[in-house]
Amino acid sequence: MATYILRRALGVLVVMFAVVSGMFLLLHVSPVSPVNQLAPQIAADPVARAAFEHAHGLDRPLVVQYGDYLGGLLTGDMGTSLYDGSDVADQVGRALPVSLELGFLAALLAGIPAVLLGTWSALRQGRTVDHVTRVVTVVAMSLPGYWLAVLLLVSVDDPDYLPSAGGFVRFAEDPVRNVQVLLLPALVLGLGAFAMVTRSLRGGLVEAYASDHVAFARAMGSSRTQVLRRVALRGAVVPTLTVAGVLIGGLLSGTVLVENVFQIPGLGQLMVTAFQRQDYQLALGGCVATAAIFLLLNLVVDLLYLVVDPRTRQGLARA
Amino acid sequence: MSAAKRAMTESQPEPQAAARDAVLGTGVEGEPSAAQADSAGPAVTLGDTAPETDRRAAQANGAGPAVTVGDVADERNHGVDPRVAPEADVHGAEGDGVGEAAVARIAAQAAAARDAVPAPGAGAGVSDARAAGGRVPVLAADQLRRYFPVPRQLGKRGPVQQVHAVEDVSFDVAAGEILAVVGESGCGKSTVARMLAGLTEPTVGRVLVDGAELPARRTPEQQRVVQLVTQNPRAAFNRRRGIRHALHQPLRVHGLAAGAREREAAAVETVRRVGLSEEHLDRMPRDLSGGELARLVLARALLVGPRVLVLDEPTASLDASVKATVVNLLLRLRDELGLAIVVITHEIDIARRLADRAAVMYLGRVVELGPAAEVLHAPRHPYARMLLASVPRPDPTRTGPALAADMAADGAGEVPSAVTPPSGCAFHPRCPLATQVCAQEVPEERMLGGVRVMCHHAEDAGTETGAETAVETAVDGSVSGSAAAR
Amino acid sequence: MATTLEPGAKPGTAAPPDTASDPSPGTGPNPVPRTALLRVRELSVTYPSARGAVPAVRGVSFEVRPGEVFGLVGESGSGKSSVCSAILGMLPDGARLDAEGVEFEGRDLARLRERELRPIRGRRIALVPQQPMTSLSPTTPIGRQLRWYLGERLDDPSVRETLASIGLAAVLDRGRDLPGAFSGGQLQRLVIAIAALAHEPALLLADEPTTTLDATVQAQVLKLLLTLREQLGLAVLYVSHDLAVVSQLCDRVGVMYGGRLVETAPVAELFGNPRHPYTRALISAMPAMTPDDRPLRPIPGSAEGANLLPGCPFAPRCAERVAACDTAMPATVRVGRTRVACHRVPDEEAK
Amino acid sequence: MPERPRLRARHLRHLGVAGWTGLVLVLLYLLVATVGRLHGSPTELVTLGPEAPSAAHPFGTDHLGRDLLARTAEGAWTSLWICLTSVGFAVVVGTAIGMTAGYRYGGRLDTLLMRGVETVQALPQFIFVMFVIGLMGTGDMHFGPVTVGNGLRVALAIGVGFVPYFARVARGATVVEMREDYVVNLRGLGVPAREIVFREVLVNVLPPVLGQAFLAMAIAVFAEGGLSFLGLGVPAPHPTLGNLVADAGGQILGDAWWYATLPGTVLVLGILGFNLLGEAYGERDRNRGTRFARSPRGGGTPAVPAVPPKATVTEETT
Repeated sequence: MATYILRRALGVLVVMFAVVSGMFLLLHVSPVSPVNQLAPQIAADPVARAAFEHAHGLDRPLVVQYGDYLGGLLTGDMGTSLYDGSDVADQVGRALPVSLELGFLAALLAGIPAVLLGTWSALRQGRTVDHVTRVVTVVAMSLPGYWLAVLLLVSVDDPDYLPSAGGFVRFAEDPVRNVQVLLLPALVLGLGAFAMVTRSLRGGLVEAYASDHVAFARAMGSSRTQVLRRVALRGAVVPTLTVAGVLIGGLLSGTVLVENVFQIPGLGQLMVTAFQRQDYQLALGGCVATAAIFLLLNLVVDLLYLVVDPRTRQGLARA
Repeated sequence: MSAAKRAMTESQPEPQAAARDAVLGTGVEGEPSAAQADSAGPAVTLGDTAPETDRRAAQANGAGPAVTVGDVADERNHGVDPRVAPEADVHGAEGDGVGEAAVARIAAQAAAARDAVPAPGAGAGVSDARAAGGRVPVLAADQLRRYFPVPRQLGKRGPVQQVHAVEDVSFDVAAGEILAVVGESGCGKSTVARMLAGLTEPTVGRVLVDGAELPARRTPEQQRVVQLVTQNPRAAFNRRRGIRHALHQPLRVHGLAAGAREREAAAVETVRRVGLSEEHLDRMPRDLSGGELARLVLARALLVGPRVLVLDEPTASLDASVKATVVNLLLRLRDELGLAIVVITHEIDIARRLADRAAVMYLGRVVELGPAAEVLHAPRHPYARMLLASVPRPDPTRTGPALAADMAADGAGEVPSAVTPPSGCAFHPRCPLATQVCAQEVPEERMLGGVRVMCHHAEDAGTETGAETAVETAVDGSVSGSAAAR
Repeated sequence: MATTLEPGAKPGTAAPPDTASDPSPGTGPNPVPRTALLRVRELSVTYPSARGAVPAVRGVSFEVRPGEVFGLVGESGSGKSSVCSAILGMLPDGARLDAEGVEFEGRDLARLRERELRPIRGRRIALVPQQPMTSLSPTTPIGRQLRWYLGERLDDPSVRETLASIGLAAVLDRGRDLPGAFSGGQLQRLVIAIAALAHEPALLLADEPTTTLDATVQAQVLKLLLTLREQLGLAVLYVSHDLAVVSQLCDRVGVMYGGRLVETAPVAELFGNPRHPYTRALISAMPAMTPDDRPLRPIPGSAEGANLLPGCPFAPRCAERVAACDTAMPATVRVGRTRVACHRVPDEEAK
Repeated sequence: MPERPRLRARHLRHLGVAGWTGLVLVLLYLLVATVGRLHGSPTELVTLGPEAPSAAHPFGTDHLGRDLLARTAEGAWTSLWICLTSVGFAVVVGTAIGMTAGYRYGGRLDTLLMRGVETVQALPQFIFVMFVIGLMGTGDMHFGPVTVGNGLRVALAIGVGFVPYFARVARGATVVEMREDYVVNLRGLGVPAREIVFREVLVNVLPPVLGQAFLAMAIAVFAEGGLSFLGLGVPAPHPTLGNLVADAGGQILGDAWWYATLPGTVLVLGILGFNLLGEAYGERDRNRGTRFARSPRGGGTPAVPAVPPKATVTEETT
């Protein structure tokens, strides 16, 4: 068990390494040089350009730069922005908690109603609730968050209770205001996740209810709640865990767009701004951080599998 | 390999002749047409000795197996109505919708297929058998073993364990003979089937056809020689492909028919041979019943002109009333085509019906092998007896169902794991006759009146003759017990 | 529902329940009380499908007496398993159940609601399912599941002793393992033990409990069923497609075809003197019932669509068919201790 | 062949409510795209400022006075084109990778391919695409004589992001299929591996892949819109549904409700349509020929209603 976790964690590190390498290489072989974009005057003058590149270590062999970057990452140094010379790690460190909080809030807002609705519609399979749930979730899955956000910006703007854009306040400064600010974005962000969890939970439950062991439990006179608690729910969580990878990805992607609309200084906005300014060092830092979170959360999901479905512990082979 | 001794039931035709007849395309049906003589002739005159020439001759005749349109027309002229389902009269070779053309064609295919096998010389044991008994084995399994690595548990260390799926299995089958391999699930019988068909590579051991080894990785030509029919006919066809596609495909792949029309003709003919009509070709597998699919799987296997059919549980998934159809069909195919057939089954009733010879497997080993009349009616090995005793018999004056459960030591009815098989004789933990030696030494094979038995106590365990009595005796001691239980 | 399918026949009147006039079921070990434990009358089950309602069970009547093993035999699609589900009130959603009555211990199960059925399930009628490998939750250790179903009885030494006596000591010792770690035979015995021991029900519904098992394991399971019947006085409704098994286990047998119960008889009677052509054909298609020198006699044609025929479901495949077979559903008549639904039988008996 | 029409009719019948709705929505999307194109030029300034919908301009005009219906239509075409290209690319490449890996299941090639795929997947898809597009910039690119337009690059970037997804689906399906009996039978018959994989297994792997493709189309429309919204997609003068919505958001005009609403509604039509089609397809594929065995005479009555499905299945398989 412990060795398995260790092996998985090691695997995550390897993939992380591959991702960083891939992004770094892409960045440096890409046809757009940061220097060209950043300082056209300097780029035109070979001497000044060389001096600039030298100052930022860009004239060294790629391998050396790469090694340098990797070494820096290990010590928490992500380099400095070419745009304004700020420290990347510092900026990422400030943006990350904001995004995490937003994501967490969205997951919460999505998860709780999803569990209730998913269970309810599975128990009332084929009835009105079930049909309504299906329609609602398909529509919810199909509403692009950014569009919804724009609509909300246009329609809802109550600066006292539900401020829509700008005016972000950190949790440490004013928790209530902070949650107020984040509520609308989190709702928009969580909508898709809500739909997906509802559907997968419903599907898993329906499948579990059709299984032989639920039939046997019913034939033994087990009550509805006993069946749900003992046998069905566990079976239903597995498919939900399976879509969790997609869900996490969706939430992380969603933050980019939603933060942008609502002007929340999170990781997403950081990356978009960096790309728009062609501040590649900063963009790279943001991507590395996102990848790390993504892989970490996926690792957690994998380990949850072991808890929920002990068969994976014994059989091991997950095709 | 111990050359299994000849022991055929009386009703069997002389096998060598049957084989020859099959090749000739005569014997089963009346007069061969000129075309048949053409295509089948060289195979006989040249025989095994000059495969080179033979193959050329076969090619000259359109690779032998190709059916000319004339053949089909010929069959039509005989006034056979293709729609007559032959179930009504399955045993009669004539009048059930099968023309001579089909026999000749398949025989010629068989001849061509045999030529694809390397010239003999390797199989000394087989020639021995030929010299000794006159029964010519077509297919021989020679000390087959197959181990599979066990997937390791999470976080467990240590050496990789092995499942001893098949442990030293040897037997042979002659043309026109059916060998039944019986045993319970997990005894390795399906693995044997796959090794015979070249789908699983033996860890050790060889598969021989006509005394020559068939490698595990076979050329398409070699692959045709031994055909495997898997258990579930519904799964045996691609569910998104029509039956016509499924039957044309092997012909196309092996170049056995010149064009689409020839393929269609061959497919139609074979479909009729198994008692169906050409309209079945238009169907999708899901639109057919289990019995129809079972016959179509057989038809597909026959299309490539095999010499050996290996059937894995051919009737297990079928309803009682359909089983009989398939059993009768297999018997007819054996007689008409002189095929060597290996039937893997857990249904003793079916095996008794079909088999000329039978092998009983337990935990990867053949524990008893011999004429079906003895092995499936008066077995000597304690496991074989237990197995037979546990087969429910339709006996309204019943003696209770649990004969076998009584025979085994109390509560020890579990089949041991094939990962760590018991020492000595693998059956000893469940065996009522077991003594100390059973736990220590793997019993040697011994011959008891034409039956090969792997048991230390085979001689002691009742040598009564006569089919039923032995079983009854073996089982008698327990009847009282089970009656008491009731 | 059933009566519309049965023009001119009132089976209820043609063949009165045979308890009254059939005092001794013969082979059963106990003197059987006259009252039936379970009496199914004119049971019909209809499933919805894309092409309209499909009848799976049509007007089936039979009864199971206390302590008796009653076999329900039929090929796939004959409706035998639907009977089983209908008795427990566990038909799939959308299925329609019609019955004059499914009487059990003085109550009509067909009229009870889910809430009222629940205390009967497992307690008075227990089910032995077809698939032992999947009937226990695959993700929960076996010990905990035993606790679910047996509750405090699991600590009862006599229950433990019974479990050990049927070879389940190993299972008790390995309570932390998942069901997947045990063999099919062990699990089936375990499931039977759960069904029989949890509340000591009066009736056990066994829905093809040995279909997936090997011969030697099947023998063990059958023996276990008989032992439990002996020890606990259970009645068993044994559903199977295997005539041979049924012949060894059951006291009386009902043969189903195309949703109809075509023949019901004590087992010796059924094999010794089968009345319905289908029963005869089925018996003569069995390898063990045909002499070795004679070819097997398969039944021509196929059973598909038999449940939709207006007349006798077996008519298209029947060698003894008369004109009436295609149009009218034969009434169920009593001949000796056999009840049979065939147009030809009254003629024969008249001779 | 009389098979064809019957099959197709059956497909339509089995589309179900969800499928029909999806089909109607997609058609509606195409209708708007077509009508709008005929309506006028997407770049011509027809009014002086934003104007509410009217007979002349059914969708109104934007802040520069361009006809929104024409712009929406243009955007709808662009979005559709990008999403078809990207999903098409991903299906082809992903299926090829997935089937190769599945065929070599457990082998080295499998490990290699899947590790590669995993690396691409280590970033959430949208962020991956954003990274690639962000690096490449939004202008046209020239590789010698080949000019890769902006739209194509966006499409390919989205497509690459989808490849792991399809590779996984195809690999999983291939692994399952390769264990099916019919594959064993075909091998036993001597059918070459190439033919088994590309003629027999492929027909069974494609349905689940295509089922996912519909859902992927929805995501692609969504993602393209998102990229354009962020200014990383097709650049400004050329309209896409995404940058139309972004413009509306950027120019928050309290009273120009139509600006944000109408193009967005068309966008939702497309996504919802593809989602519903995907769901209907998946449903049909799941139900197909499993539960209700059809009678041998083709279109007749359902013979054995799957009744207790378990009973039918076991008797067939044990």
